Amino acid sequence: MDLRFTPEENAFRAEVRTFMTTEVPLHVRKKTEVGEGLSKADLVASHKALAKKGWAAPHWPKAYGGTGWTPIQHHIFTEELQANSVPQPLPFNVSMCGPVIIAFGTEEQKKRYLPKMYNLDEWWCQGFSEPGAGSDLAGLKTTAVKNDGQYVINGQKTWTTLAQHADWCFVLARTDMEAKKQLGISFILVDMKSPGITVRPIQTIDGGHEVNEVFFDDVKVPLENLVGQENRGWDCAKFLLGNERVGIARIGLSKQRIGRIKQLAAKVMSGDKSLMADERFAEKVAAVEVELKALEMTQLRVLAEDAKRKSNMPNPASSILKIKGSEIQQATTELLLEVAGPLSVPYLPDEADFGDGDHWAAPAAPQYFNFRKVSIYGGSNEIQRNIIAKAVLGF
Amino acid sequence: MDLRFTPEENAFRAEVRTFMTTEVPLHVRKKTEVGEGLSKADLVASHKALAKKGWAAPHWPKAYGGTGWTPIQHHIFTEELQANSVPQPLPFNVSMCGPVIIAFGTEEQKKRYLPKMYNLDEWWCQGFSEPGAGSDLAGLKTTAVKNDGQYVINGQKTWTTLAQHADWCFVLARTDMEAKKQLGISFILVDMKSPGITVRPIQTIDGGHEVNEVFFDDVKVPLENLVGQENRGWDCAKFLLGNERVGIARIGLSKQRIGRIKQLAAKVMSGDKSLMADERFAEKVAAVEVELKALEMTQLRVLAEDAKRKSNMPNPASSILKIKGSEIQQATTELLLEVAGPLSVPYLPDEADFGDGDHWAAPAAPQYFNFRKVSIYGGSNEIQRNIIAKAVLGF
Amino acid sequence: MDFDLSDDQRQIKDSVDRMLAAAYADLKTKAAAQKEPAGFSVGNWKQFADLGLLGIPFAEDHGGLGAGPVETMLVMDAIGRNAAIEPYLSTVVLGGGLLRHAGTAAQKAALIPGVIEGTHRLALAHQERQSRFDLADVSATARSDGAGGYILNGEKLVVLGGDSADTLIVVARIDGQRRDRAGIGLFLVGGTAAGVTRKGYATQDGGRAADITFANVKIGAEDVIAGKGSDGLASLEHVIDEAIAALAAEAIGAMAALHDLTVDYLKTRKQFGVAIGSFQVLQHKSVDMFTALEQARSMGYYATMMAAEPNAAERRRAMAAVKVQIGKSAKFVGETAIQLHGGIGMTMEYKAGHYFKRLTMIEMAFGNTEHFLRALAHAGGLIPAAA
Amino acid sequence: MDFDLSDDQRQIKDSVDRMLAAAYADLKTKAAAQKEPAGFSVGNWKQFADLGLLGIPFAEDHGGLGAGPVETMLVMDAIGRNAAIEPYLSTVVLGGGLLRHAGTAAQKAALIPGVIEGTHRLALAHQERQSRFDLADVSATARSDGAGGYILNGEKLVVLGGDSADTLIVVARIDGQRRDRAGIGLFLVGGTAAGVTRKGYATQDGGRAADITFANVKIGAEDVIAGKGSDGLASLEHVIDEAIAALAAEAIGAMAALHDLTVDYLKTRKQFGVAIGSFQVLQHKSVDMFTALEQARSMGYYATMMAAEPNAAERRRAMAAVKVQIGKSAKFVGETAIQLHGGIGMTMEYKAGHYFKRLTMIEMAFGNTEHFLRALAHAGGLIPAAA
Repeated sequence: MDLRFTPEENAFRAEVRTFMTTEVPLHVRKKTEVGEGLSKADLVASHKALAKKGWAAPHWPKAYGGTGWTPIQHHIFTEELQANSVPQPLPFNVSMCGPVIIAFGTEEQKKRYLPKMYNLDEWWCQGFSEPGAGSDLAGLKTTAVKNDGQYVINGQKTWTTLAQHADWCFVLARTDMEAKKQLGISFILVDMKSPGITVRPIQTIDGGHEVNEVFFDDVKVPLENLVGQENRGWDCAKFLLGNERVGIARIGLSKQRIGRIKQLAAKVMSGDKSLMADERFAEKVAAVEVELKALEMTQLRVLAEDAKRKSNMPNPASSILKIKGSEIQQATTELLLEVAGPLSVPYLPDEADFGDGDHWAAPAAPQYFNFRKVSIYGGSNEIQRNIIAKAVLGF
Repeated sequence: MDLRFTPEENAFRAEVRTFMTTEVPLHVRKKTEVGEGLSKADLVASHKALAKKGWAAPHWPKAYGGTGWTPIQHHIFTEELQANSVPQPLPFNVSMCGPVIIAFGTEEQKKRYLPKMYNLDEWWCQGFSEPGAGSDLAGLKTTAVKNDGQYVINGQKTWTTLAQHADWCFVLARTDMEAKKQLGISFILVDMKSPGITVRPIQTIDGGHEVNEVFFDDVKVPLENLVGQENRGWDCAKFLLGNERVGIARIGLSKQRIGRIKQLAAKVMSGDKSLMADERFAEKVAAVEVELKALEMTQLRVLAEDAKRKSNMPNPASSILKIKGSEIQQATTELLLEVAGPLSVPYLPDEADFGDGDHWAAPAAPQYFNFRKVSIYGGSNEIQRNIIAKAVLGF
Repeated sequence: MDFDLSDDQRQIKDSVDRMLAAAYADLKTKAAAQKEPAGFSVGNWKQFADLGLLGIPFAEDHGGLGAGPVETMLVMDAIGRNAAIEPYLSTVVLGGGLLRHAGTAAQKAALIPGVIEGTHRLALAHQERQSRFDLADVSATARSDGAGGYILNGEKLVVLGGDSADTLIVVARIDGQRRDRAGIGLFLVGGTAAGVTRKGYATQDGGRAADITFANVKIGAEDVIAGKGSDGLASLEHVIDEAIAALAAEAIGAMAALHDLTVDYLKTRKQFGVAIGSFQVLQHKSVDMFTALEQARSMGYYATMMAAEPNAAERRRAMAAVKVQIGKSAKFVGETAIQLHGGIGMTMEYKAGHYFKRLTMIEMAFGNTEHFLRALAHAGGLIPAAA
Repeated sequence: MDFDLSDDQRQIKDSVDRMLAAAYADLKTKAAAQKEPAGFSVGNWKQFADLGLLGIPFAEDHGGLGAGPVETMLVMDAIGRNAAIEPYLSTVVLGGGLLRHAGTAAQKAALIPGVIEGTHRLALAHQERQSRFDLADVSATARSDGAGGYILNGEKLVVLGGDSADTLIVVARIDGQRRDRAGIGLFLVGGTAAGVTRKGYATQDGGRAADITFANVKIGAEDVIAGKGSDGLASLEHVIDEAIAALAAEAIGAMAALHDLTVDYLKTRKQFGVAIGSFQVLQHKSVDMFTALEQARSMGYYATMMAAEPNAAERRRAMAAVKVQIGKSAKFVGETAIQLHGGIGMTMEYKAGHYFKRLTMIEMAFGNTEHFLRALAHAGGLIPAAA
């Protein structure tokens, strides 16, 4: 047992950090740090910087552009990415659709889609959730009927993140109307420029526009856009959801936000001293730091175990990463809101400079509102507890 | 709407307080205040003082010695009783068995039992719980078989509080072995001196001896000791459990303990100041005080509503009193344990003077351990939440 | 002790409930109202006036109802229940409260009738960039002009309803150092007076506020509410205490509505083939919401009872306790409701998010839970130490 | 980074696990051991010695294994898992630790072999009536006798294992004021030396401790561990940090066993005709226990890693964080386990209560959660402020 990073691992961390702080556009990192929304151009610029370095999809097989890193290297990479406020490479491309195409796609599909996915020359979005099917995807109703040598898709998807930027959408649709539950569903790639697609923004409580409804009205898709076997799309979906847990704890992000909370709380006065000099506030921050340190160690333990696991299925212990990770992320947004205090009341989406100037407090409330989602999406924390109860405790 | 006590109510409070502080033996109140265990003689002395005043069973009908008070007077009485560290009149006598006999008993039973019950000339204990039937009483297995003009009782009861002092026990036993669940159970009065009864103490984690197992081995009981109808004992039990909520929130007790915490924390040093002068500790105490004030108002609301309710069934909102009341009681024991700190480590049951001298810290850990029970007994807090979910929210 | 409403009170409750339920039946109507110049529906405001609601706390001499905290509670509860955005708090409770407590007879006669008719709106400008939750932290200055008037300079932030109020009540320092309790004055300033610059904006909860600067604003003697030698802070504190009681009622209304919405959602929303309300964990969470709501409701009654308490120290201690309970319950009920709703709770197209955001802002208003918990602890709590 | 045990480590783990599982298979055996004169089973202690466990942290020169925090963690985990009461912490970790860090070569040679053989037990006497959790709060005095020795006076409370220890290591003040960091000495004192009065008693968690007074106790120069001018407090702090890592492992063992017991109970105990573990609310509570346990386990690894950290400030900061997590998890797991067990958890006839009581005492040992949270906050936390 040796619980320290090796010199090689520390050197790797230094290399990653140097890259992040010198090659990723500074304005994108700054916006991310202070909580300003990112434009499509921002996300593309940051993704492309990583792609140029060969780090846009580190966990892909080397043949398709992956890095072949050890689990610890992946951990270090993710941590430094988040700690330096670098946006994650677009997850719909590299963590979701890419791995599915690598695992289930044809050679033609791999050639056609993967390079543009890797370089973010094409932007993907995820067509899974429906109004009647959230945590329970088996209830989905969108249909893809084979007709005249193509699929004709009808239905409605929702919570489709950044669909407004997307060139392509990977869709789960029912291809066998008789089959029950998870059976009879297929995984289909849909060009967002196809006639019959309508994207409607959903205004969320943080005031932002991150998610959308996507309507499919007789949308025609070539049969070769099917990934894997027809009616076996559930295999792809399960595989994809298992991959979602990469970086799910967002430890680096929480570290970064705690650093920022301390910085701002040292400037905000509460009575005759700074808020950070207030014992009670400082102890609340410290309590979150303790949880975060424990979670960091938990993450390393899960990584070490995963490296030894033969199974392809997600380690159920990673549900802890999701539960505690989301709780800690939410706790940091609550602390930031507390720092902002009465200055968080104004809603100034258009005129905020979001720097460390006058309007530093403006993103505090929107971030607090926005981060309520992290205990809901990707399988709510209640679902994660069900998973642990069943898979770990054997109830 | 007028939320202040009337002058009459305030005068009543003063009368009660004067009585409590002058007529109830001081040494019993002192022991109760500091958390020392009470002997049988202590409890009898305190109960008899109340009985002499006519206050041993205020909620009984006036014909049997009750007071005819308003709900608010009952509230004030209970609050002053607890605030002045007066032990509750023995609940097995006056809150449990007495009301059942008044509601279901024969005239002979009322004459035979009620006066001695009221005056604590006979001590009662409750034979309900069994090893296999805790929150779910319908599963009980103790049998009472009619044979030769008597009931012959066999079985085992557990968690029988203070059975070591008891002269009588009211027992739930199965009289119809074929009937299902709650049916076929009878409510029977058993003389503890009957041959075949064995009382075995259960040592609890607080080091005390409060509860027992009681074994019934061919115990013979006259048929006239049946209360109500044979096989309909469940009606008595339900009625009795509904009565348990009198004073269940124990608001006066928690007030008293908070006062004591503040007194002790002002003497204990933490670094260069008293613990009470420590902002963080003071805020923790204040947070409990807020919850308690809210609960006191909730209790008054429930009382006001109850006075208007026609139904005999307990008001489901009183489950809130149980849940929050127990949480607050437990919080006060946690605060007291924190005050005692390292001085709570010694286990000194025999030599504690339990006054405000050297060993004031000795009861802190035992009380903390002991009070874990308050969220378990009388229907655990999980059961209380089920009740609210069903009866209030309609799930 | 009696929790029942009188007939008059029940009538007020019924009328405000009915009016606001109709006005806020559709979120699209609310969105349209937010786009009106004042940031809320002037039509609704007229209805408040027509029902007499704007006159609740004012003396009958001025055309008011001469009613008290109970009646204010009923209106604020309805406002909370509907996530309404009319500036009742800023105009009637805060502005009107200071006029009631500290205004001269002439000031009352001049302003209150307009307030009651709905033609004149008030706003309280007390908060500054550095003041956080300390009411005595005042750096804006009022310099005597030697003729009973003052010259006002300084900046006030997040003045609720301040962007369109006709008259501002401004807290400014006459004497002493920043954070001194003494030397704080209260002044009436026209919203468009010379030297007043207002930057209005929407607030996170859908209301309106303004940052306002005062540059050598001249205040005549007739516009001084509390001048040199008077205890402006005491009046301010009293009004803030009344506002806390009002906010408690609003929060309770919002929590009650949000809890109802959540229970309904759990009973109707299906996942895995069953209503999600059949899951015990979700049932118990909604029970915990219910408990938090009822504890808050109890403290709301306590607030109503103590809002009129003449002993300022007792009143302040009680209101600190109220705000702590309200803040805790609001945070728990709001966050849990969103969690139980899942995605739909995150959208502005559904009412849950509106309640959640308002509850978040109420938790922070006039001091967050931490602030008032500390204040209560400093004041020795509610229960004395044993002797 | 590697979480695997070496073969040697695995062997230690297997042997201590096996030995204690057998010794503690029956609570009656434990009760009998508590009635032995020392308050624990001398037979068990011999087995600790025979397996080499008492020599783990000591140098091979003295007959020890020369092993480190990982091996100590394995032993303490097994002690926790079995709610064992042998004085490993007081003799090997605390007493032995001070000898290792600060003892002279002669002191080590004289005492360590006896410790390893199980024939000599140590105890650390540092806590005083007023000191609470402040290690520098020392009022017992050591007055120089002018010949390299000292005269010891004062009182020490709750000395773990102090009622039957052969040698006490006493913390006393040579110079300065109560609570000064400088001027604190460390001394070896025979348990039955002239002037030593011990009042032994059981502790809440089934162990033994003593209150000890020292009246003009003569200490020869050879029994001074840290005398005038040396930094006794630094050695004491280092040993307490090692003890925190050891306690973390014990707590994790106890929590793991308690969690297993609870899950088993939920699966077998029937109410309303079904196993109570079929209720989702109870399942989720046991999941939350599991999460608390795993977070504590992670911090246990961190503690093991940082126990040997040479930078004292970094080590202390880390150990404060460790104690906070352990304390929180211990409280939550202990209380929840009792709640889920219901009545049976309240009795001494069932193991759950033993774990709960021990976890309660661990939360308080060397400082409670509040104490270490404050210490961590004072030290600036774990993450630096952004630049």
